[in-house]
Amino acid sequence: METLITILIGVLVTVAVYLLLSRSLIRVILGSAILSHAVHLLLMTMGGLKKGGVPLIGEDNSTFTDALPQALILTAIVISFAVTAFLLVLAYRTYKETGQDNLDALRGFEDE
Amino acid sequence: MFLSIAIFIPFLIAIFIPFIYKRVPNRNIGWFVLVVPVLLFLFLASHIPTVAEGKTTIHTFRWIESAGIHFTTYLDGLSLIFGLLISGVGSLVILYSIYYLSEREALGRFYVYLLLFMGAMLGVVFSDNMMVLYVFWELTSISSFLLIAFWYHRKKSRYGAQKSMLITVTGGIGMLAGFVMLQSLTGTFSVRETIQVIDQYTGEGLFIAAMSLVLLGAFTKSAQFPFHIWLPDAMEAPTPVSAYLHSATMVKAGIYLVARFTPIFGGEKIWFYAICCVGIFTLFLGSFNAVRQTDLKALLAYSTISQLGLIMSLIGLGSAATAQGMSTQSAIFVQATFAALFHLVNHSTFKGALFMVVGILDHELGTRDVRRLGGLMAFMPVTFTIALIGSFSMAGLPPFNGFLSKEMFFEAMLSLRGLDLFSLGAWGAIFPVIAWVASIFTFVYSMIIVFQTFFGEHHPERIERPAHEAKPGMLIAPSVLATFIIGIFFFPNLIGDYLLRPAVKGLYPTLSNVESMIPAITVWHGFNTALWMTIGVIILGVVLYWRLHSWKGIYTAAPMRLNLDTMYNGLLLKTEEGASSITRFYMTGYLRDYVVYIFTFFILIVGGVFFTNGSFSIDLSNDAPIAANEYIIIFVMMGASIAIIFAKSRKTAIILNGVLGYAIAILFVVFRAPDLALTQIVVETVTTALFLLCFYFLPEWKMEKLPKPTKLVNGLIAVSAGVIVTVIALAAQGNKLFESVSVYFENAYDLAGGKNIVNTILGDFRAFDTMLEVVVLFIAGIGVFTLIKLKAGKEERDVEDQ
Amino acid sequence: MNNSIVLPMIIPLITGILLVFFRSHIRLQRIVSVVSIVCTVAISVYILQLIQQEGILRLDFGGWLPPYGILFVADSFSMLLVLTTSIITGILLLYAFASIGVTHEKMFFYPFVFFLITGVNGSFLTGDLFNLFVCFEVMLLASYVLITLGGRKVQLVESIKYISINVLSSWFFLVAIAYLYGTIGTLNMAHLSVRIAEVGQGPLLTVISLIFLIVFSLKAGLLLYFWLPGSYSAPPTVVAALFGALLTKVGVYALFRTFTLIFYHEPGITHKLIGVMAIVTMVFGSVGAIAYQDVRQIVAYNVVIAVGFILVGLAVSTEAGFQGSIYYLVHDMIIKALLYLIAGTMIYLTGKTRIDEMSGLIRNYPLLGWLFFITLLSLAGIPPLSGFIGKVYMGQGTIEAGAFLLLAVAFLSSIFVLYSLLRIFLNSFWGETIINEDDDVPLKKGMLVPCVLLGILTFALGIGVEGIAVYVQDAAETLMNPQIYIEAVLYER
Amino acid sequence: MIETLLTISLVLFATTIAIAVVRIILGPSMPDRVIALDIIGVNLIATIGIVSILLKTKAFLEAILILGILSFIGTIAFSKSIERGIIVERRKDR
Amino acid sequence: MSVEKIGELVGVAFIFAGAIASVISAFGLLRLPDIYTRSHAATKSSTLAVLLTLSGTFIYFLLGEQFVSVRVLLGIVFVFLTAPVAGHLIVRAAYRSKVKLADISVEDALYDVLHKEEDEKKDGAGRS
Amino acid sequence: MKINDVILQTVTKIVVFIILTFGVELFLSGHNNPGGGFIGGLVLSSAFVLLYLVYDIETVQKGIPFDFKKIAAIGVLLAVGSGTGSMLFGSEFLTHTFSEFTLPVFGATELGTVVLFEAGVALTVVGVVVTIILSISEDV
Repeated sequence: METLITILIGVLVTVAVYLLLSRSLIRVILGSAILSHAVHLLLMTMGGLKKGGVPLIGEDNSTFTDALPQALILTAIVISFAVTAFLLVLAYRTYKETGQDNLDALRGFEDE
Repeated sequence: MFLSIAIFIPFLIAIFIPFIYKRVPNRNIGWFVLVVPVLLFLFLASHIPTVAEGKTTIHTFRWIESAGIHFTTYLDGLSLIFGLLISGVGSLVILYSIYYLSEREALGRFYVYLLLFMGAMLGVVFSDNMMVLYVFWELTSISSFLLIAFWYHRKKSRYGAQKSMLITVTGGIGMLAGFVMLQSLTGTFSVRETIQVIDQYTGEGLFIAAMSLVLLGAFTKSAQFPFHIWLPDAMEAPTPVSAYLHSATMVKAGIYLVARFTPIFGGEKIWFYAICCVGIFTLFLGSFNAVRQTDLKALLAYSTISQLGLIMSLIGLGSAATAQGMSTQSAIFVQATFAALFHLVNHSTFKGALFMVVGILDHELGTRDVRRLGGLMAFMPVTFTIALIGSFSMAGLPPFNGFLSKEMFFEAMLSLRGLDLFSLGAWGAIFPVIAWVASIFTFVYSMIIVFQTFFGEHHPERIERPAHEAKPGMLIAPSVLATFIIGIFFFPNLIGDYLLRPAVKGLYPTLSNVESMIPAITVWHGFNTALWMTIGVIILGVVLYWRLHSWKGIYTAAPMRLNLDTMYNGLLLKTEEGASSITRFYMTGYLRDYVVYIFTFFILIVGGVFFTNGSFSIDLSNDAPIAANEYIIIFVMMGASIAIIFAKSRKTAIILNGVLGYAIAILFVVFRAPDLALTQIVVETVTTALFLLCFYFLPEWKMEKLPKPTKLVNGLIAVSAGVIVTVIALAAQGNKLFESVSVYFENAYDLAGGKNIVNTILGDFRAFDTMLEVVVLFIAGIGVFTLIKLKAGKEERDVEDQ
Repeated sequence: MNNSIVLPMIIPLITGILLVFFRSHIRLQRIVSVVSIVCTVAISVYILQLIQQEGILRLDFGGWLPPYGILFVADSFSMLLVLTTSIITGILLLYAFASIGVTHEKMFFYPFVFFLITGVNGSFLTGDLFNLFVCFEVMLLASYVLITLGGRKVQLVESIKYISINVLSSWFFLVAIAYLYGTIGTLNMAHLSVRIAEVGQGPLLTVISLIFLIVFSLKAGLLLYFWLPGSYSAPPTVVAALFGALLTKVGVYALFRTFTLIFYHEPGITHKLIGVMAIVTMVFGSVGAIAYQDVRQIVAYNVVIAVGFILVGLAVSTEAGFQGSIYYLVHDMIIKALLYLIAGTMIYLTGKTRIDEMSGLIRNYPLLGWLFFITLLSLAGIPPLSGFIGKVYMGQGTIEAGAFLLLAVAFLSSIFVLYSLLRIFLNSFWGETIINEDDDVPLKKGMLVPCVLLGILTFALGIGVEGIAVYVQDAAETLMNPQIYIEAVLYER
Repeated sequence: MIETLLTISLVLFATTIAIAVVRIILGPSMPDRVIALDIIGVNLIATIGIVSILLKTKAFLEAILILGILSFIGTIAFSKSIERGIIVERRKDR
Repeated sequence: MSVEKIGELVGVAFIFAGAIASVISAFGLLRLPDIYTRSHAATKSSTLAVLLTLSGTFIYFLLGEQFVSVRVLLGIVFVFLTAPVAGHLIVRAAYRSKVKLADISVEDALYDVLHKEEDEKKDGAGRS
Repeated sequence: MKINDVILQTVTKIVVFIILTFGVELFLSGHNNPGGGFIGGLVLSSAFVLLYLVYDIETVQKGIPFDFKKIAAIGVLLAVGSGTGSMLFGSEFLTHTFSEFTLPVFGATELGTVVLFEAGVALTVVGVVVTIILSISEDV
């Protein structure tokens, strides 16, 4: 299971990086969203998969999966949500302001 | 104690000058300032007797104790002689400047700079701690920078200031490195302490490095070849400044440094060679170039360079005394040092006087171009007299002090012949030859100053103001110096005994019988080689001066164009251009390029190290089993993710991303993470909604039409990044070194009263993370609000506060 | 346990939240922010003093002992940085009062500044790796908002790059944390150190440490600095000054922490790499600094050079080197703030950004001009200003370690710093005055006072450096001996 | 026996989801995709029910309602955006 | 066979039925020619499938473990309430945005209504 | 184009209450069951979002006159404050206490300062999500 998930992570990273390298702002943002998916899975995998029951005390199982990565992922999910939301709105504003979503046209400072 | 305070007096007064200047906004402010150097001079002079007896005083203020940097002042013969020069010439220059500068100039600023310089210079010569010395050293560079650019609206002033600053500060920083190296060898920053222990370390590689760096500092400051190029440009400063900083004091700081460090480095061959060769070459180059100058000030600048080279080479010669130890053989070297110090004093007198003369000419006639001057003797008799005295002294003619030191210089150079030291061999004979040739040129330019300016025909139309004698006030200072020139010739042993001998002794603290090696200075010492050389100089010099127009052509010959100045300018220009093109090459402003850099770095460094250092090991034995439905989910995810790349519309892509998110939620279910699954589902939905909300108004995405190579590069980077992340993850799984700390959390109910372990971690064990996570969310929320509500378009788009 | 060490982070946080409520009461906002920053400074001083008496302090949140809970650890190194951060923020706030404008003030400008400080101070203090990530995110989110605040076109465009790259670096951070957790199974930095020391830093761990290196280098602008010049040039002056003074320093701090506390076993790979990166950073930073005519770009590249310079100390990892780095860090925070303020003020006054378009400013604004001169001297490390002592120690550190190339590049870079800023000074402050008397924009007192304060600070730090020497020595000692830190975190109580 | 049946159902649901994904990719119109998405959401609800039985836990039952809520809101949002081009209206009369 | 076992079996039977219904609806989704017909498959049979499954789950927990899962019950109610509305809305949206009917369609009763509105308001809701 | 939303609005009225109850339940039970402040908050905010979707901003604003930014701020303040409170009692920052209570409807329940913390989280999430969505929607 771990190996398969790890390979999945690899695929996700590949796709995400490919998207990050493109010119369109949307793709870049999508890429960053997929990157965060990948890393959440990675955190999960690193804690070990399916090594015990649901981390709820009181259910009838004696061993639990590693709860710490889950807590970390929760935090990470929220944070990446916040960042993605901000980035999205930024993209929207940028387009409204410049009429461009092509990053090649959005070079910003250059030789003035 | 008083000495330490004395150094700070100029700084203190400098602080008050702007306030005083507000009250007394005219030249009378100069009189206030004048008090400072005069008092300092008197104070220092009061130490002459004690120092002559061989006593030294030392006093320490603690400054940065932890770093061993103390404000230690050390008064011995060597520092005293410099201190007297600084305060003495300083007094005269300030006196002179009171009349020289017009009231329209920013006098307040001028005197602040000047006092700053004076204090810094005193600090340099009296500091025992190398770091403190460096502090003051850089302060002199800065005040020199400010003074050169006193008329900062002139382009040439700024150019000269920048040049001098760059060169001297570069040297200074090198010197700092040298000092630090010395410190790491000996463990102390104190010069005196270093002298005592340095013998143990002379073999180290650092020692040589430190030496060259210290020399770099000295050479840049003292305008030695090839760093002399800043000095002529520094002549853009007001003439009193040139007289003070760029001939009498600051440029001698390098000489002081070399003298001060002779006991430390003196025993080394490289030290000896470097100083002697550079000095003698600078002597020649300076004098040779001085002849071609038409601007009197530039002429004096080159002459200063050449004289500095002379002193430098003498000091270098003197350093051999340390190598020779205590033997009587070293007497000639000690005498060379004596000559060097003697010439140092003499040079300050005659060069100071000459600068002031040029200043007077400039001030009264509006020009200092030799080609426009002539026949001024009748109009300006006093000025002429002073110029005559100064120039003849510089040319080394009796009865002026220059003659004495020049003779001693020749003798010292001659003694190099056949000397069996540092395997010098026959090469030693070259030194006196060069010295002699250089002296001829010296003679020639000295004559130019006197004869082309004061003799010949007077052309009133070529000068801007009718010729007349300067005001008496302006003549006081140069007259005093002229008096010294003659006075020293007749009573040389007065300063010889009271100043120079103690100074030489201060220079060689390790040699015991220094004073006995130095004979008294005599005006007449018989017809020896040195005298014949002088006579030769005069004869040949007169001839050359006579035939000046016929051989001047060699200056315009081709190789002369390839000089260091053009190299300096070209270097700056080229560096700037090169920098610009390099930076623009990689700072493209494209996000893609930056991402490429990051991932390339990641792949090269992380991937490279990973595959080479043997951490690549995979252990799959610990894997959990996979069920059929899980295969489906995972393959759906892979398919969906790859499909995103090829998605034709952005909505499809967004939905596919949503599919990924939901699938991950299912995976979380599979991995027994209910909270995560819930959160993931909700967050994914909200994110997707936001995507749709925001992208509604963005244009539909087009299929990327990238050139093939770019695509290939992108693909390559993407795949390698993916592979590296995967393999490291696999390796990490096979390499579990410790049990996780999370076992502890399984007692959540007993510890924190929660049955949901994950939420207990979030709410209690690691509540701080959660708290901050909420803050992050909050910032994002408010941030989105501001981003949308605060638009630049609403206000006027001025450049206010870019 | 000592609850006071959370205060440097909590006070700004609560202030920030409270200020959200007073959105339209600008005067109140200003008063509250000044009061709160003064409190922060006072408490930081108190804690710094306390560390001298009681050693490293720690606070276990919720009473959960390390390595299970999250904790704050205050040693001299982090507290020095916290203190400097707070002081500089206070001064920059003064500048903001005069410059930022009512529209910004009503748009939560002050809260965001305080959130930024929350993140920065939190990053300096935390003893938990994942918490460091979270603190980074607080800081970054606030910086994202601040960089876009005002919504000018150039800000938006630059912020996209800034945010994307930081998202990427945060991602790397998480990846690295995941790997480290997978192998070592803990997140507490001291505990990580202990565990790694126990089994030795194997090849895999070295690889993981390199990912951390990438993360923090991106934040610090070490080698991976290309995002920096653009994005630090876009926002309003105060914000740029905050960024220039504080943000990169957090990355630098993190580099120091991780590579002295956790991954210090393989200096042949990691520290050498840092050294190489520092050299390249300084070289290209120097090249960049003289390549542009735009004041903001020149200033931004100076930030880059300084980062390279500071990391020389880590690369050599000697006590003198660490001391040099710490002195220089503190100095650089002050002087970069000043530099950015002056550059911003110049642009405000002239409306131009290129140095060849402005000239003769010193006639109308002499104090500003001389402040700039002092700044440039201080940056070049010329004594007796604050940059000097750091340079001396750095020299000692490199010489002790025999890293002469580092020494040469580090010292030469300060000449480039000097030259690049001298160009500004000669062209813009000196030279013929172009400005007519009519066009003369009055320089607000509120803008000048903070500059003067910072100028005084750089002087004071240069001359009175002995005053902080105790703390710096203590900090360097802790960096040299990770055991001190570990003892305080894991085995005390 | 129970387990096999449940697993088979799970696979069947997974197939449904997979088919829905195909529909999303194929389109052709936006509403098609939205419907497919709705189906995915609804099917996920069912999947979770089964999984909870399989894993013998009640931990995931919350997800059922959440998914229901979300898929409802999502569908409404989509249909509004398709219909009116705007999701949240500022005023009534538009 | 105990009550629990029977209860479990009943539950699973419900679930299985739901699963089959779901696959059928999925086929409908795949094979039917246009959005309007597909929506039948999607909303009707799919809702049925889910309701069946959830009821199965509920029964399973109720009888198998004597656990009254309020959440599942709520979920059932919720899905029951919302699924039809959602289907209604999306098809209406599809129609208004002028998604083409399949070629085999016989009648478009609302054609005039839609296109009258269109004339009144030129810029209409034509984007998708 | 007038669109008749009667069906939708009627259903929504019921559904919103289901969602709200569910949301509150989620964050209250978070310590022992899946859920917690964050999800609870999200679910709560989804109720609001649903309202905004079905009705329009003005109508909803009339019914629920909150400034959601301030709600978020109150939430954060609560979350931070629940930690700061413990400092006043002399224990470490963010120390939570809990004890069992018997409440009329829920039976034996633990109540602790954690609930306060979670409530803060939930409020923040509600405030932030609604703020974001409103800001964007209003801008369009």
